[in-house]
Amino acid sequence: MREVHPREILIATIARLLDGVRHVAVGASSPIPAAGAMLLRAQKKRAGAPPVRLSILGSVEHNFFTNGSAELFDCAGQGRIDAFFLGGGQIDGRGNINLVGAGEYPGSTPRWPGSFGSAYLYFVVPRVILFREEHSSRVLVETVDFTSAPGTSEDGVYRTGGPAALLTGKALFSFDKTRPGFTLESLHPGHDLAEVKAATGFGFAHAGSPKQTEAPDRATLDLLRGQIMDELSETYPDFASRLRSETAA
Amino acid sequence: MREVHPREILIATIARLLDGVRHVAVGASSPIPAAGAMLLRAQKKRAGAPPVRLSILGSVEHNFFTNGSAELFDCAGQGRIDAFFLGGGQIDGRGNINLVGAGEYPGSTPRWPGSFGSAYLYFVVPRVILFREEHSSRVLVETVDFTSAPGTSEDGVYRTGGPAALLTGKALFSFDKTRPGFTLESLHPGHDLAEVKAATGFGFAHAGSPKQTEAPDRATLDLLRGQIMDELSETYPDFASRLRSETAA
Amino acid sequence: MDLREMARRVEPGMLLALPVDYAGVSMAMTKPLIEHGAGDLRLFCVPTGGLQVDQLIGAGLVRSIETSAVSLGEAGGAPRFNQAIREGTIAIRDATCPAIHAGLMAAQKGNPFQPMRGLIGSDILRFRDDWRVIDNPFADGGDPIVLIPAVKPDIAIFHAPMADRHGNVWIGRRRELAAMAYASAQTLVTVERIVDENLLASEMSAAGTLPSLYVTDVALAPRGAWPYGLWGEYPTDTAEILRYAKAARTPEGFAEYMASSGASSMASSPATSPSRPALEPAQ
Amino acid sequence: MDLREMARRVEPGMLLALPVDYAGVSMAMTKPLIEHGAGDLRLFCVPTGGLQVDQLIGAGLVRSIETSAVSLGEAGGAPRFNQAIREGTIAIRDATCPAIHAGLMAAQKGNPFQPMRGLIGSDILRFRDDWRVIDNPFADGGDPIVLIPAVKPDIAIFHAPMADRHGNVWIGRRRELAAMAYASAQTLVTVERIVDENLLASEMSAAGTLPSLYVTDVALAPRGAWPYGLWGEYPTDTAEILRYAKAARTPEGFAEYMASSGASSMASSPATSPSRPALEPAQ
Repeated sequence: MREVHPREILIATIARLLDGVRHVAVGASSPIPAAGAMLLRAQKKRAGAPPVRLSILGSVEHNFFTNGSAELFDCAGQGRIDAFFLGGGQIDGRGNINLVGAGEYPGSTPRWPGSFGSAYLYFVVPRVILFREEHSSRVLVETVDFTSAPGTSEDGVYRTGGPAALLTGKALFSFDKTRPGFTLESLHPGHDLAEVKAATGFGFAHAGSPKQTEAPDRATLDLLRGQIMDELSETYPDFASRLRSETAA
Repeated sequence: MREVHPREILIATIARLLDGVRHVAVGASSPIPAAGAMLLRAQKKRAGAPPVRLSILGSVEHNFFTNGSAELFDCAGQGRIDAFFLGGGQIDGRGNINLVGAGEYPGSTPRWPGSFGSAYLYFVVPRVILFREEHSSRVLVETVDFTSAPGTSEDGVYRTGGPAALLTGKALFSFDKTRPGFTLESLHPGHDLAEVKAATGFGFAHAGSPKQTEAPDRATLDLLRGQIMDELSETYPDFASRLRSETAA
Repeated sequence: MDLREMARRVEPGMLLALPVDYAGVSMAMTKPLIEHGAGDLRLFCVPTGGLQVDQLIGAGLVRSIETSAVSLGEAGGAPRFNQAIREGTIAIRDATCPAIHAGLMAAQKGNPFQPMRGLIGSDILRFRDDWRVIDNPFADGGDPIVLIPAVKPDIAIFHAPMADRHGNVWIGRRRELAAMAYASAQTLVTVERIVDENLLASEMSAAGTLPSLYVTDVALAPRGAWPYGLWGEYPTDTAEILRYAKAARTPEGFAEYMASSGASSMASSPATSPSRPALEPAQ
Repeated sequence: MDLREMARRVEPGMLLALPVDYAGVSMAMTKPLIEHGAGDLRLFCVPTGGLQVDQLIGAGLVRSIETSAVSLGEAGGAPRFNQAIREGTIAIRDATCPAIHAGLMAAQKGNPFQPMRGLIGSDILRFRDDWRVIDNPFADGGDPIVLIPAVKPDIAIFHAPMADRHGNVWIGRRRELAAMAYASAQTLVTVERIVDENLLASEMSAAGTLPSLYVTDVALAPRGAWPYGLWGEYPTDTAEILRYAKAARTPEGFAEYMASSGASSMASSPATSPSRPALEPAQ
C-alpha cells in the first residue's frame, strides 16, 4: 500500500466529521469537502445505512435544486441541510470568519470576494465545518478584521447552527461554543504541536501530547482511490486527475 | 338591428369603465367582466392603441402566470394589475364588501365561500369594479355583517387601490372615497330612480333625473356579437351560447 | 406505496395542507384518509378548499380549518362545510389568499413571519389573534402593516401528473405545490404515472420538478384528482360534483354518496393495491 | 431589437440587477452598455457578481455596488473591482446571498421589507444603515431579527436560452431570473434563439417560462453569455476568463482587452446587428 496523501487524510477526516448527516451541501469549488461527503455516502451505502444526500452548488450532476439560487438558503432555513463548509480569508479564535478583506473596511486590502451566504448559513446549518488548507497566522488570526459571520451569538439570538470543527492542512480542531474557542483534536501526520502553535494566531486548548489524525484504513483508501475518484472526476476533473497522479507516484 | 340585451349593456359598460388599463385580471367564473375586457381589448386593437392584457384566473387559454396561485397577488403588489372585479354577498354604502356570510360571525347563516383575495386586491389594484348583477336591498346593505375588505382606509394606511365603480343589473354608480359613498351615474334601460332607491339598502347621491346607461353603438354591438362571443366561448362556452341564443331571438 | 399505507402517516390532530381545486387535489387520498380515521385534523387550504375539504368535514375528521374560501365552484356552496360552520362544530380561521401564501413563504424561508399589505380594517384581521400589526420600521412613523406568522404543516397532500423513480415530482407551473412541500414536514403525493427518466436530468423537465428532497412518499393513482380535473391531463367532471353537491345537502345524503361506488372506487379498487401495476380510473 | 438599442434604455444613475455567473449573464450586453456610456450606475448583484460587473467598473460606469461577493471564480479575484475598492472609487454595500434574495422578494410581494435570520453580530449588518433590526413580535420578548428593505431595480438584464415571438422567456429552473424581473421596473433579455411556438402553450415549457408581462425587450445574441457558459447550452470558457483576469490587472491591460476583438465581437457580430430579421416580441 502506497503512502497516504495529505489530502486523503483530509478527505477521510471530513467523512468522519460528517458521520450522521442526512444532507450535506458543498460549494461549487470545494473538491475536498465534496470528496469527503462522497466517501461518507459510499460508506453508508455499503453498510446499508440510511442514505446521505449531497448537493454540490453550481454542479449540474449534483444539483437537486429547481428554485434558483435562493433554494439553498430556503432549504437550510427549513432545517433540511445538516452540514456545510465555510472557509475564510481570516478565521479567529472565537470562530469568527472574514471573507471580505484585510485591513480597514471598506477599503480592504486585499479585498476578498465577499461573504457569500456565510452570514446566514453559519447561523442555521447545525454542523458547519470550517475548512482551510492553509494553516498560517495570516489566516488563523487573533481577531478578524471584518466579521462576515460570528462564531457564536448571544443568548436570545436565533441560532440553530454554527462551527463544529476547524480542519486545516496541519490539524483538526473542535469548537467549544461555551468558552468560546477551539480545541486541538489531532495533528496530521508530519506536523507537531510547536509548529501548529507557531502557525496559529490564536490560542487554543490542547492535550499535552496531542493525538495524530487517524489515517484512512485500507478499505477506506481503496474506496477513495477507486469509486470516489471516479465520482469526483465528473464534477472536479482537474482536481481528481491531479490527486490521482500524486497518489500513483 | 335587434334589441340590446341587458347583459350586452353590462359588457359594454365594463369596457368603458376599463378604458385606459394596460392589464386587467378577472376571476375564473366571471364571464361578463371577461367579455367587457375582451371588448375593450378588441376596440383598442382596432384603434391601433397600446394593447390591453387580460388574465383570466384558472383559465388555461388566458393564463399568463407561471408561478402558482400566489403570482396574481404578487403581480398586483408590484402594480402590474390595473383593474380587477370584486363582488360580494353584501356591499354597503361605504364600499365595504362581505364575502364571508350574513349574521353573526363565525356562525354565519348563510355562510358564503369566503373572502378569497379581496382583503388584499381591494387595497392594491387601482381600479376595482364592484360587480353584482343582483341589485336588491339584500345585497346592497346599509352596513355589511362582516368586512372582508373595507371600501376606504384611514390616512396613513398603505392603499394604492380601491373601488372605482359599482355596476349592477339596474344601475351604474361611481365611488367617492372622500365622503365615502356611491353616486348614481346612470340607470340601465328599463329601470328608474324610485325602483333603484327601493332596491338599495344604502343612501347614494344622484342627479335629479339620472342619465340612462349608454347602450353600445352598432359597431360595438357587431364586435360584441361576433368576435367577442367567439373569444368568450373558448373559456365560457355555456355563457356564450346562452347569450347568443337570447340575442338571436 | 399504497394509498392506504400513505394515509397512515396522518395522525390525529395534525395540520394538513391541501391545494386549491385547480392545482391538483389528491381526491384519491380522501377515502383512504377517511378509512384510516385519524381525526381532530386541522386543515390549511392553499389558498381555498373544495370537495376534499367538504368530505373530510362531512366524515367528522376536522377540528378546524384555515382558508380563504371553501366552495364547490359552479356547484355552489360546500354543504358539509356550511353546516359545520352554522352549527359551530368546526373552528374557522378566515384568511385571504395572499395571507395563506405568506404563512407558507415564511416557513419556506425559515422566517418567523412575513409581512403583507392590505387587511387593515377588515374583520378577517380583527378575528385573527395569531396575526400582528406593527408600524413599518422603514416609514417615518405610522404605516401599519400586518405580519403573518409562519405556517408549518405536518403534512402536505396533493396530486400531480408524474413522478420519477427517484421520487422527484413534476408540478409544472403550479408552484404553490412546491411552496406547500417546502413548508411542510412531510409531503405525500399521488400521481397519474411514474416515468422512467430522471425528471432532473433535462433542464426542460427539471424546471417544473419538485425534488425528492421534499417528497416523503409517492403513490400511483390514475385520474387521482377526479372528479376534479388535472391541468394538462383531463377536465373537471362537473356533473359528478353537482351530484355530490345535491347529495351532501344532508348528512344522510352525504353518507350515502360516500358509501356509493363512485366515491369509494378510488380507494377500494385493485388499482390502488401494490400488486397491480396498471391502474383503472374510477368510474 | 438590437443590443445597442436595448442598451439605450439604461440611464445614468439607474439601479441595475445582474445575475450570478452560472445563472445566465448577458455578457453580450456588456459592450453595448459601455458604448452607450450611461454612468453613475448602481449595481445589484443577484446574489454575486463577476466578469460583467468587473468590466462595467473598469469602464468607469459604476458609482456603487451591492453584492454578496465579486469574483472571477477559478480565475481569482476581480481585478477592476478590487482596485476600485482599494482606491475607494466605488461605494460598496456588502450583503449576504439570502439578504439579496430577501430584498427582491420583498419587492416581488409589494412589501416594504422581508425578515431574515442570521446576520446578527456580523459586520455586514453593522455597516448597513439601510437595514433594521426589530424584536420578533411573535416572541415573548427579545429575539432580534433583521428586516431587509425591498429592492426595486430600474432594470434587470440577463441572458436565457430562448424566447418566443410573444416575448415570453424560458428561464428553466433559474428562478432568480424571474425574481429579478418581478422586482424590476424593466427587464432586458438576450437569448440564444427565438422559437416559433408559444412557450406558454405547453405545460412542460410553461413551467420554466417568465411571461412577457415582465419582459420589456428581448434581443437575439447567440453565445451571449460567453465567456461564461449557459446551463444546458455550452460550458464556461475558462481560458478566456483567465486571459481577462491577467490582462485586467492594470487599467491599461483592461483597456487593451476591452478594445480587442474577443471582447467586442459579441456586440458587433452579425447575429446581433440591426440588419438581421427583426425579433421584437409582441409586447
